[in-house]
Amino acid sequence: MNFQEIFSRHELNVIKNKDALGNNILSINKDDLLKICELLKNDRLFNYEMLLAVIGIDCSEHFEVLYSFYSLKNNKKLFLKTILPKENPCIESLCGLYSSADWHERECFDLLGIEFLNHPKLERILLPKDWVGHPLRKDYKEEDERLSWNRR
Amino acid sequence: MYDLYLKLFTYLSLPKWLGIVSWPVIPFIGIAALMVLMVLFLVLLERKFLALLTIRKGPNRVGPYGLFQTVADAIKLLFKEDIIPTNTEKILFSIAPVVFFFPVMAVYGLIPFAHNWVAINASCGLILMLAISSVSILGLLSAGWASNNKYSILGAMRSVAQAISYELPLVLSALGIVVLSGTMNLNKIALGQENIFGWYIFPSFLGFIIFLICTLAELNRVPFDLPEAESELVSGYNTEYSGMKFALFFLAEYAALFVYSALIVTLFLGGYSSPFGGYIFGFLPYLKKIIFLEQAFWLMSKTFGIILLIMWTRATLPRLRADQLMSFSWKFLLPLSFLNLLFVALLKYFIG
Amino acid sequence: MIKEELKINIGPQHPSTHGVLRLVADLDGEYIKDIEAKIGYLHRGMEKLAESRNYHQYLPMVDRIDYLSGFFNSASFCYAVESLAGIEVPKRAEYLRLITMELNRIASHLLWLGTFLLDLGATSPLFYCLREREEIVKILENLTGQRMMYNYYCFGGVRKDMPDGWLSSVKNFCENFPSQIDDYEKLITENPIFLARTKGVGVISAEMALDYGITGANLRASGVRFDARKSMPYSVYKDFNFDTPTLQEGDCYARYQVRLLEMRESCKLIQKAISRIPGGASEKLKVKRTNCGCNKAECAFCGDETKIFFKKTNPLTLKIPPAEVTTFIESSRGLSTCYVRSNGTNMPDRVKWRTPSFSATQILPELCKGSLYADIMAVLGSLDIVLPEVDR
Amino acid sequence: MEFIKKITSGIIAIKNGMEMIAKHAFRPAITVEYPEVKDEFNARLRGHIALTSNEDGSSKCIDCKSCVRVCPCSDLIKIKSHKDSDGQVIIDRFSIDLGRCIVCGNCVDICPKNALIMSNNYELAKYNKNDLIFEIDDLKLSYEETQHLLKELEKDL
Repeated sequence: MNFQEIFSRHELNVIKNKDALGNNILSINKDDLLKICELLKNDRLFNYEMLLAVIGIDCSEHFEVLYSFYSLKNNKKLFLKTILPKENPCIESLCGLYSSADWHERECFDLLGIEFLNHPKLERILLPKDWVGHPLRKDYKEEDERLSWNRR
Repeated sequence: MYDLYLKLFTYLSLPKWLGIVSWPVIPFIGIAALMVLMVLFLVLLERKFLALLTIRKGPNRVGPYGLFQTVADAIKLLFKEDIIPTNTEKILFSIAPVVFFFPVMAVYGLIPFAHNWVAINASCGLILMLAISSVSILGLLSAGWASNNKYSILGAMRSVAQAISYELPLVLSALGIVVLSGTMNLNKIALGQENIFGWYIFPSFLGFIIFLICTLAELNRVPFDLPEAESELVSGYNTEYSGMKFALFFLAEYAALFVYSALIVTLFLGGYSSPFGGYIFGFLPYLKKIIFLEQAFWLMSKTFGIILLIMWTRATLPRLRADQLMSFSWKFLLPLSFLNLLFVALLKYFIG
Repeated sequence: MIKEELKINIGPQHPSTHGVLRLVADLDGEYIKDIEAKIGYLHRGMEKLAESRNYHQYLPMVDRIDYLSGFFNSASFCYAVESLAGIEVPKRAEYLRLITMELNRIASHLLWLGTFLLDLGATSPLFYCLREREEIVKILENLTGQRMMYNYYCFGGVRKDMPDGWLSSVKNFCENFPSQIDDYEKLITENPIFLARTKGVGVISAEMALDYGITGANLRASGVRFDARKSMPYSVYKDFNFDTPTLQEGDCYARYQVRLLEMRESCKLIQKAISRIPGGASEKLKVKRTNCGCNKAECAFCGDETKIFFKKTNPLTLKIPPAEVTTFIESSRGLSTCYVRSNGTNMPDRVKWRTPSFSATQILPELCKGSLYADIMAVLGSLDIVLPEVDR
Repeated sequence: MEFIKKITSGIIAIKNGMEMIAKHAFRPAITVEYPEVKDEFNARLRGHIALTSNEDGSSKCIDCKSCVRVCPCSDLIKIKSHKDSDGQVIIDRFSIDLGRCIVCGNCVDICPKNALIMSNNYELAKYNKNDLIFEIDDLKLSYEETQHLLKELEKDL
């Protein structure tokens, strides 16, 4: 099965890379995300029925969101990489396709401030609701007065 | 004994009427003392026995072998600050432990510890006992309600539902004994089972099992400890209690454990009577006067046997769920207890 | 009186939430209408900490992500860094890693078993389980120097070879352990109350499990045969033949059984690994090495296989070229992945942990809806959630 | 029939369970009564870190600051030193805040001169946080202790 063929049939642009362990990383356009994920989940060839993680990365100039999929049938791992702009990063939510996306996306929003559109309940999950800023951003500075007791 | 007691008053040059008035009170003082001592011992026994079963050592710091651990605990509880949380029903909150405690204490008076050694020798002692002991549920309910705590109210509701549904099989299986013995007087019931073959456990074994299970439920012990299920309701109805009020709950629970075990022994295992028919003290003319000591010994040893059995089950079994608890009682125990009653009645009718 | 629905707050300080999970439940009598899980009370910013520390500095912290099975996270991070930096791990070190990981799996499962039964109201199994766990912990302490926060793995191998007599103590344990599990089974498996509490409670269907990304024993209890040790082998797992116990029911009882079977399987795996470890026990190896006098590279006792690291990395100079990698480890709770992205300096650019408990907590509300209040504890206990792993 | 089967199997299971419990009751207790009885441990046990010393009682530390750089908790170890006339390094101050130390052993592993070692003392409970900042006098082991520890560790490896 060839990614390129199937994706080009659906008029989707992907660039294939490999990571250090030889797993596929597909760089995709962020607008195509939902389409591609639908294809990945429902197409018999791919059948990626598990969304393992949503990994947000701050790369200083831009954000990256990495989706990690696993197909039980084919025993294949796959990563989708999307690039988001630094200003107002937002991307379509995968909640409709995978239930596991819910909390992973919330965590991503919480720590990196990446907005997921059409998410049913996009709130902070790990940090308290009144937290200021998104700590995993590279330009984050801890300025919360309440944390002063923590220092010694 | 009565004459001896009155003589004591004249010897001490106290007015005679004081002796006449105070005579009936003495058993109750004795019972109260017995109860407190018994509870102190039972708590220690339970901790030590459970420690033995779960390969631990149990309390062993206060006194030799940790014997004074419960005394130390009791003193600690006595001196603890009595906290009444805000937004509670203050009066109910304070009364509840007492309401829970008193019926249990009253019931002690009905247990025949030896022949005619019973504080209240009521002719319908069995029914009276069951009736009084079921009052204590009111205490639980008011404790749970007055605490203004959600865990407490859940625990209280559970305990009321549980107590009501397990009361029926309990009474029905006890009725089997009434049928067999033809009396409701606990003293006479114990007298009716002179040796091990006369024990009512044999004709109504099913009744014994049902009674034991229902006792576990009435006592809120594992596997029926839902009202204070620690992993679910923190500690149920006594979540908000501390200090002496908590101690009263604690006291009442263990006192009830003893009293129900004694009741089981009286009903099914021959009560104070010796399992061998005669008494050892009975053969010796000197000791005939203190034969009640031997009788009390038999009652105690049997009772502690039952208590250890209950503790043993505590170490073994997990907890039931609320709906399973209910269906177990109504769908299984109740029909079974009717069956038992029928069987016992037929047995009595045909065999005699 | 009260309103029709009772909003009850279970946790963060509650005896059976296994740490600091907070559940907000709407109760209708004893029945649960709605439940919401709130996490984050144990958030320590493990991912943020990685940004300001070099690889060696971060390594001891990794054990704390899941304190009940520290080796797995450690291994996950080590494999990630090793694959990024191109460091090879010698066979002996891999075997040591495998043995320690499997021991840790048993220890973690034992603690789970005890606390699960404690949640159901049975007290004594806890003590029995802790006794057995104590033996494992003692064994691991003798090897690594600490009971829970091992910090034993390092990039390119393990820190120390095993002490004298360690292997035989492991062997001893593995021989005695199955009979202990038999004892637990006698006590629990057939018990009618336990059956009533767990059978048909908290059923996860296979589709639901996959949808929520549940992994590990919870997934295997739902009839999906997925084990990262088999399907994406790391370490030396592919040299071994072992079972992945799978059951179809997907309820609490199935999860319990799967975990018990897994413990037995791990025990066998350790025994196999002990018999095959290159060089054998350390005392033997020492003797062989001193009297060997052979061609170094090809010798079975002095060769590269029996080292515990080929090349020790220098913590002060370890710099990794920019790349990214994700490692997949079957931890005791499920699939634990570690994403590491390096940027050419001695500090990682981003480390992301995907932990199995996170997904398991997410499915909890779905499982509890409509069941009884007491079932929360049964389900929560059976999912084997460890809160530090959820919050990281 | 099914019903009766269920009941009998349940009774048998409970009976088996109770027998199990009774069987375990005759095993010795596993409790270790801590302050009086201390558990045995192996020489590898990681207590707090300690400074080894030479025969003449001086420290082996050369103030290379390797330990500071591998320590996960950034500014935990504080070292100050000066050089004497022979060019020998004399340590003026070596302090570690054990309240924040996670006892990972990284510093011991990296130390080029074996100046640091994990002692076997794990009893670090104190009433005051500041008592946990150990200075050089608290950390330094005598020559005999050092040799003993090293010997134990060597035997072990």
